[in-house]
Amino acid sequence: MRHPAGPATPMTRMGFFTDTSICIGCKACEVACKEWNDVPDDGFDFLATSYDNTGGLSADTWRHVAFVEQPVSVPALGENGIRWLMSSDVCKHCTHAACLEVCPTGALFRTEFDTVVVQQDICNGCGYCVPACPFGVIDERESDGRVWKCTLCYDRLKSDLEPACAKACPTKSIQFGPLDELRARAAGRLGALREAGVADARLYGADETDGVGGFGAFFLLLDKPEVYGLPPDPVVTTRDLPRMWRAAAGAALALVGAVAAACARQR
Amino acid sequence: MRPTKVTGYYGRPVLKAPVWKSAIPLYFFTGGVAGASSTLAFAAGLRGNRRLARSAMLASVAGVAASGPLLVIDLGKPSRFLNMLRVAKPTSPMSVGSWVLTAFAPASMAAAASDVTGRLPRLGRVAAGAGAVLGPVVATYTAVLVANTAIPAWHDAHRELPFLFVGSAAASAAGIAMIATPVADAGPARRLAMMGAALELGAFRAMESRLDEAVAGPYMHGRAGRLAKAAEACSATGAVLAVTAGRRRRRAAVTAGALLCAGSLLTRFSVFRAGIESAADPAATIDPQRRRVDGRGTVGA
Amino acid sequence: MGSNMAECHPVGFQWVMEAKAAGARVIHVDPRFTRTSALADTFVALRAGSDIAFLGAIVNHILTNRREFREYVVAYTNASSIVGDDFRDTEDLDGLFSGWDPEEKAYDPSTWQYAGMPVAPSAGHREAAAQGEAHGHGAKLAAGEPATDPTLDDPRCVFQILKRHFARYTPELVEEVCGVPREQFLEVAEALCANSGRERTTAMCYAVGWTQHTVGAQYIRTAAIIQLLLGNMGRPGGGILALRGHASIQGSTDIPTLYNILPGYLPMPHAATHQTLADYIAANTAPGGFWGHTDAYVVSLLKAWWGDAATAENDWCYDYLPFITGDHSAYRTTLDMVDGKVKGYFVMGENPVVGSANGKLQRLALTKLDWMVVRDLVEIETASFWKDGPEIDSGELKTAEIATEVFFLPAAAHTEKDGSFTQTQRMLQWHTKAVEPQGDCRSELWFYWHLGRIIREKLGGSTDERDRPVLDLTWDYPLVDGDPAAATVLREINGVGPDGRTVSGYTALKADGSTRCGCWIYSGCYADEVNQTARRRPGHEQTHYALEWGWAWPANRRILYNRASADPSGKPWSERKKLIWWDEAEGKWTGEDVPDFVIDKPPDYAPVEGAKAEHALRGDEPFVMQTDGKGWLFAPSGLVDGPLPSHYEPHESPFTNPLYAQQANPARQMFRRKGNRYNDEDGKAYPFVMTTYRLTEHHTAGGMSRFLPHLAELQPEMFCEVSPALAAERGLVNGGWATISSARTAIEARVLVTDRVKPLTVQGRVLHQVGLPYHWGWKGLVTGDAANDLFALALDPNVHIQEVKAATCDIQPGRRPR
Amino acid sequence: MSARKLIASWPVVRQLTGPDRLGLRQSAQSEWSATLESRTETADRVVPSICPYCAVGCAQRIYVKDEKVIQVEGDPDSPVSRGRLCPKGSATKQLVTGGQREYKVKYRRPGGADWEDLALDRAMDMIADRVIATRAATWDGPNRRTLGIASLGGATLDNEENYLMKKLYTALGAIQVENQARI
Ligand SMILES: Nc1nc2c(c(=O)[nH]1)N[C@H]1C(S)=C(S)[C@@H](COP(=O)(O)OP(=O)(O)OC[C@H]3O[C@@H](n4cnc5c(=O)[nH]c(N)nc54)[C@H](O)[C@@H]3O)O[C@H]1N2
Ligand SMILES: Nc1nc2c(c(=O)[nH]1)N[C@H]1C(S)=C(S)[C@@H](COP(=O)(O)OP(=O)(O)OC[C@H]3O[C@@H](n4cnc5c(=O)[nH]c(N)nc54)[C@H](O)[C@@H]3O)O[C@H]1N2
Ligand code: SF4
Ligand code: SF4
Ligand code: SF4
Ligand code: SF4
Ligand code: SF4
Ligand SMILES: [Mo]
Repeated sequence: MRHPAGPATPMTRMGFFTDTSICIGCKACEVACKEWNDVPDDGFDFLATSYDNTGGLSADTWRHVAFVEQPVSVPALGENGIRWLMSSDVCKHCTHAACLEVCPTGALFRTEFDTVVVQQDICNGCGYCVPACPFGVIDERESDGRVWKCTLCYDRLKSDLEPACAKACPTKSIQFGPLDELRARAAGRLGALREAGVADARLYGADETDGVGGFGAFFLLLDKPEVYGLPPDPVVTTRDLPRMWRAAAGAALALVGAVAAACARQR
Repeated sequence: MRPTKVTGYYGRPVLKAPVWKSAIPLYFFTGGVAGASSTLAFAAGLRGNRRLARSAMLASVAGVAASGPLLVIDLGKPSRFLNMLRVAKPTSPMSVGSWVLTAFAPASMAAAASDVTGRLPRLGRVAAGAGAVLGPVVATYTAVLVANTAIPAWHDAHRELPFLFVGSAAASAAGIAMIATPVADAGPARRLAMMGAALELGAFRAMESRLDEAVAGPYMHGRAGRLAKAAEACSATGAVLAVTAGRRRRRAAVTAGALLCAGSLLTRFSVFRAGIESAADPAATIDPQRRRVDGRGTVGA
Repeated sequence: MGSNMAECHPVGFQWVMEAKAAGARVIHVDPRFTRTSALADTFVALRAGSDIAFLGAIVNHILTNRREFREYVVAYTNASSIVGDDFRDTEDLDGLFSGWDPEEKAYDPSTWQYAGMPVAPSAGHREAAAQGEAHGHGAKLAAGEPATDPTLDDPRCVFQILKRHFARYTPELVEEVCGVPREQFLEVAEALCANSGRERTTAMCYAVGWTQHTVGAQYIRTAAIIQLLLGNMGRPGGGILALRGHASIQGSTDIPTLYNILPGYLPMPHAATHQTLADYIAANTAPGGFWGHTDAYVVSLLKAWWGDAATAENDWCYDYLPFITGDHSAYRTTLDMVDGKVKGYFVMGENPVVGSANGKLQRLALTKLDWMVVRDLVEIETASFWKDGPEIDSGELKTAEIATEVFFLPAAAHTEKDGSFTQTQRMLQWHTKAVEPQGDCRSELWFYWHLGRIIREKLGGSTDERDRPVLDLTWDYPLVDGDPAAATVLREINGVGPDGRTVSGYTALKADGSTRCGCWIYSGCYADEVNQTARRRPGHEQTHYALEWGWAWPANRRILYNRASADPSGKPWSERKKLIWWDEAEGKWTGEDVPDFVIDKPPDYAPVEGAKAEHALRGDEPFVMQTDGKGWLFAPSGLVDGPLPSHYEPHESPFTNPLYAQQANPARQMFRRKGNRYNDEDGKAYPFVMTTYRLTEHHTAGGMSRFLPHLAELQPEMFCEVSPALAAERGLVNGGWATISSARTAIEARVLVTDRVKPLTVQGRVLHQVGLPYHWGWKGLVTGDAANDLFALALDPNVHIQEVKAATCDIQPGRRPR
Repeated sequence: MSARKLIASWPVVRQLTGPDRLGLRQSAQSEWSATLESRTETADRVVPSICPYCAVGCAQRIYVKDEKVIQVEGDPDSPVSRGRLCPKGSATKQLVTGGQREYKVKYRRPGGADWEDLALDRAMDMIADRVIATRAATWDGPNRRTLGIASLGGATLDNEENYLMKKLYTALGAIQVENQARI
């Protein structure tokens, strides 16, 4: 399964299932990613937001572990209980990826594994992909002007290796594999959790009919997505692009009309 | 102190703010001027208003000439623009814009050169025609560019933004034309100023009233809101002045033109700024989406 | 309990998660809600320093509800042994056991013996305590069978003593002492009982949350009692798992860089009792079990060290060994430094001015040295205290006035040297040199070998007796790229027989000088001239026990005392929980692990008169390192602070002990002196309990994490964890600053207000606990005050470990005064 | 590259001539990504190792190229760790190759204000002299020992190293030899 060169031909779609119910918040994924991809540090700021001092995904953080402390009720303690949600976020490798669609240079492209990757030899730092992403994933690295994000370890995949973050993850909260297999596994896991009474458990991004056509990296969450800083109903912006162009056409015609009207009289 | 209700994850933004600096709203302005001016120039030329056509043509060239460096400033190095022509992507307004600009810039320059030097008049006319056709695209595509992002204040305004941008472009092109053209020849510019400003103000109002309240905020309050108010004041005053005192006195016309340009510029900055503020506000992203999900009534996400 | 496994042993925690997925119930008992608690099924918040009350109440719950695994208890523990008439319990003496000497502040343990056992004549309590020092392997019993009562009804049998001792440890007491609601306690106690017995086992994990107390050893003893009563020892899925610290902390205990033992837990000779080799062997040989061969182990060690110079005539160079005379442990030595007694100091991969208790005292000690050698990967605080330490900052010390000569030598990393680490389950694993060290970086192997070489050269002509041990040392290792070949050192550790080939294991060792062995328990790690520790047969190609990956001491067994996984007749207690069993047809023990038993000793074996060592143990006595082959519910010897655990308050506590007049462990080690002030007040000045711990993102004193961008950024500042209630009470703001003070000093930290730290109700009032990670110091990419500056030296008397898990403090908003 | 090839490699042309009309997939692929491969593929050797941080003892594979460590990863063969590493284990490459490491001997003379350079050989010689002198000055004959020299540390070191340490110290009569097991 090696592709040393040549055009990327579509193959089995590979992706991530991040099962946050077994995440221990160790951040091995963050570190393994940085070590593999030579990502610089993201600053040394104490954020006082539980154990999260990274804050979110950025050009210098491609895996980010969120920590959410919540009061819950516990049998022996009543309302006095607490739970601590931990979840490792990453680029979703969207089926309809806004970043990719808006990229004017083709720096962003879809690989043979159906992942979304920035080609650093092409990116010109136009920055368009940054506000296009509905998850706030991709970002510019100030020091070099280009944008960076998870590549789903494109180089490793090409060499038939597992991504660095998934490989490190001590509890296999991060699972890598063919997307359809992962979806089936996730459905099973969700069922088991629901059966065990975890009513709020849900899959996020496993649904192909959602606003971005499903994620290549989807999640099992134990609460609403926004609790983890994720948008509850993301939509790829280009879904509305035809409408935008129509509006633009109308506006352009309005300009032509206005000019024509203005020039209707000579002086 | 205001009670703080933390939205989402420690109140952190869901989205990344655009990394663009002021070069970009400036470019929206110069591009708008260039685009609308070349259309104005062509129309004026057809109608035989040579003075007006000449100044609009030069305004267009100036707009183009200013746009290039602005884009380069944003990208960092000139060579980086070349990558824009690597692919042609209909899904990317920036790609579309880049190709259009690549055609428009030489057209506008050729038209002006021919006009000023009087050489190759046939080619000049073809170029002017091309500029006139591409001009509106240059003036509007930037609206689509910003709308085609995840930023609620931009994306959700995708219906109005092109009209806002076109109005703004028309008003600024007209303003410059008024400054550069004797009062006697500037009648079409004054009328265009009026219409442009009206479109600009109308589109803005429409946008404000249609947007979700969690989303419209930046346009009304804070820095972007203040910029918008100032823009409105400048554009309205400029337009009124243009069609009143501006018809008679050159000084009034110049003032009106300057006000219109300022209004247009402020509009661009206001929209730009609103985008940044919108991206920073998790509620703008989460609230409308949450209502959507709850409305669907599925467990879903 | 006492372990934050998800954060401190994250990759090990995968097995807990796997067990959980397979239906196991995970219970976490900790003062704070941690990442382990988050993944556990049940979390119990308890007051730091109160575990014996909690565990003791579980013992009581088992005994009063008859939930013990009776057959196991009767057969495999000392429950039936009768204790001597002189023994008095804490219940009789209000918190003291018999034998307490208030003058010496130490116990004479002679009354803790079994009835009718000849008690070794004691030369006084001092000596008894000294004996404790010199004991690597803890307990020792005289020869002879103790009286027993298999019905367990005799009022003086261990079982009955246990019952009486723990009778007052009730759920109500747990609530009062630990701040744990009694319902929650009962839920846990029941869960343990329900998950133990013939068909099920329960494992207990602990780490330094249990050891760093003035009663640390007794915490673990209490757990041992529970596990023995429930039949969870020596069985798969059972046991008490010490989750140890550094990569080779286990190795550095087995082959000790510790003052009181020699390799393989042989005691260091004590001047009082071990003047001659014969004394030494006599004093350290047990009549039963594998400590019956001490002579073979020690003679083989002496032969390994002094080779041909060691002869029968010169007692195998026993005279070359130095004597200890009491406590020479790390903290004692620090104080000796302060007192100017220590001149030279080697620091090899440790950072005491940050990592050891009472940081200021640590730094002060270093200023009193003549010279110091620090070897580390980075310039740690310990190396540069003289120019950038907090006392230099504050002007208390002046660089020019510090006379200590300092050598900093850069160390080679594990990728730059061959060698073996022993991990927490006693498994040795070899790491191979990947690249040459750069610049002046060298391994410790290089350093010590060359240091030894140079010293030997310099002493070459010496005729002084005291130089003989150095000059006669076997010191001829083949060099590879300038490093002595690590494999040859490991081979020496394994030992060689008369034929010059490596021995197969410790059973091959002899006391006649014909074998040489550097560490008897490691014998076998180089069997067949093969480096067994380098074996890497993939786990997925092997059984669960993966016997061909690395090598575990002793004899490559993975579960100690696994004979207990079978019943007395040699059959597994249950099919589900089988591990090893007696194969009648083959006439030997067999199963999935290497049997921890004489392989062909049948279950019905009974020792003949005069049998020694392992032959003195019956076929149904699984605890083969013990003199009597039993698991000890009651420890007649081996501990200096009592044969049974009792709840004592931490040395510093805002509460009085509700159980006994005796407030804290009477035998705890204290140093009342300048620079080590204790908070003896009633808790008014320092009303809160502070506890220290680790974070996943950092490593110990920070030398291996604070300097690395990818780790440092994840936890970039020293912080303290407080409950919202305490924050409100003291005006602490999340993200702001707080000053935490103790009787020693004050430090500052950023504030993390969190519901994960809950106020507890203890003795009817609200107690706030302050959590402090201890990873920061003043150097590296991220800096901060060291938590250890807040702590005093107050030690467990058995192992001399400092109490940094529970002490008293105050907390105020704002930064500390500069 | 010939002009034709150059034109054929222009993504716009690839877009127009290939299946990827929108320029989202292979037509946009660059030289860099077409030739990409995992850097572990080109390592000169892979060396078996063990994580140096904690006592779980996770197995590592060290990838070496041009005598430099280029990657450290978990070893999936390990029955202990199954290839996984925690954040510390995952930071091992930085630990062994990072800019924080010291490579030179540093010497501070008594009362000195700052570090000075010192050759390694010279340092070893000086240390040996200090040991010999201190030992002689503080020798306790009856107990065959010196209380003047102490040592701390061992839990981060190899068994072989601890062994040599203990052996040498004991022969020298230095008994205050301690490590992290005590704290
Ligand atoms: N990430 C990481 N891993 C490490 C290390 C590291 O520095 N960082 N260090 C390694 C070393 S050297 C060691 S020794 C181990 C230590 O491993 P652990 O012992 O697990 O580490 P700690 O965090 O010191 O303490 C464990 C827990 O004990 C709790 N505790 C404190 N007092 C009490 C008490 O009285 N009773 C109970 N039941 N719990 C209490 C603390 O709140 C803490 O959660 O970790 C090793 N692993
Ligand atoms: N308050 C409080 N204090 C504590 C604890 C607590 O829980 N609370 N825990 C205690 C415990 S359990 C421990 S283990 C200690 C740990 O405390 P220390 O051992 O003092 O701390 P480390 O940072 O682990 O120091 C080890 C040093 O060894 C270096 N090193 C690594 N490999 C090598 C090598 O091969 N050669 C050499 N020469 N150096 C090397 C590292 O760079 C690092 O600086 O802290 C103790 N102190
Ligand atoms: S998550 Fe954002 S960056 Fe990632 S593929 Fe989707 S749109 Fe692109
Ligand atoms: S910044 Fe780079 S990747 Fe992003 S849209 Fe621009 S060229 Fe594409
Ligand atoms: S897949 Fe690779 S690039 Fe993406 S987060 Fe994981 S390690 Fe980083
Ligand atoms: S490595 Fe795995 S367990 Fe650790 S934080 Fe990342 S996802 Fe969670
Ligand atoms: S990877 Fe983590 S858990 Fe494994 S040995 Fe290293 S520090 Fe310990
Ligand atoms: Mo430790």
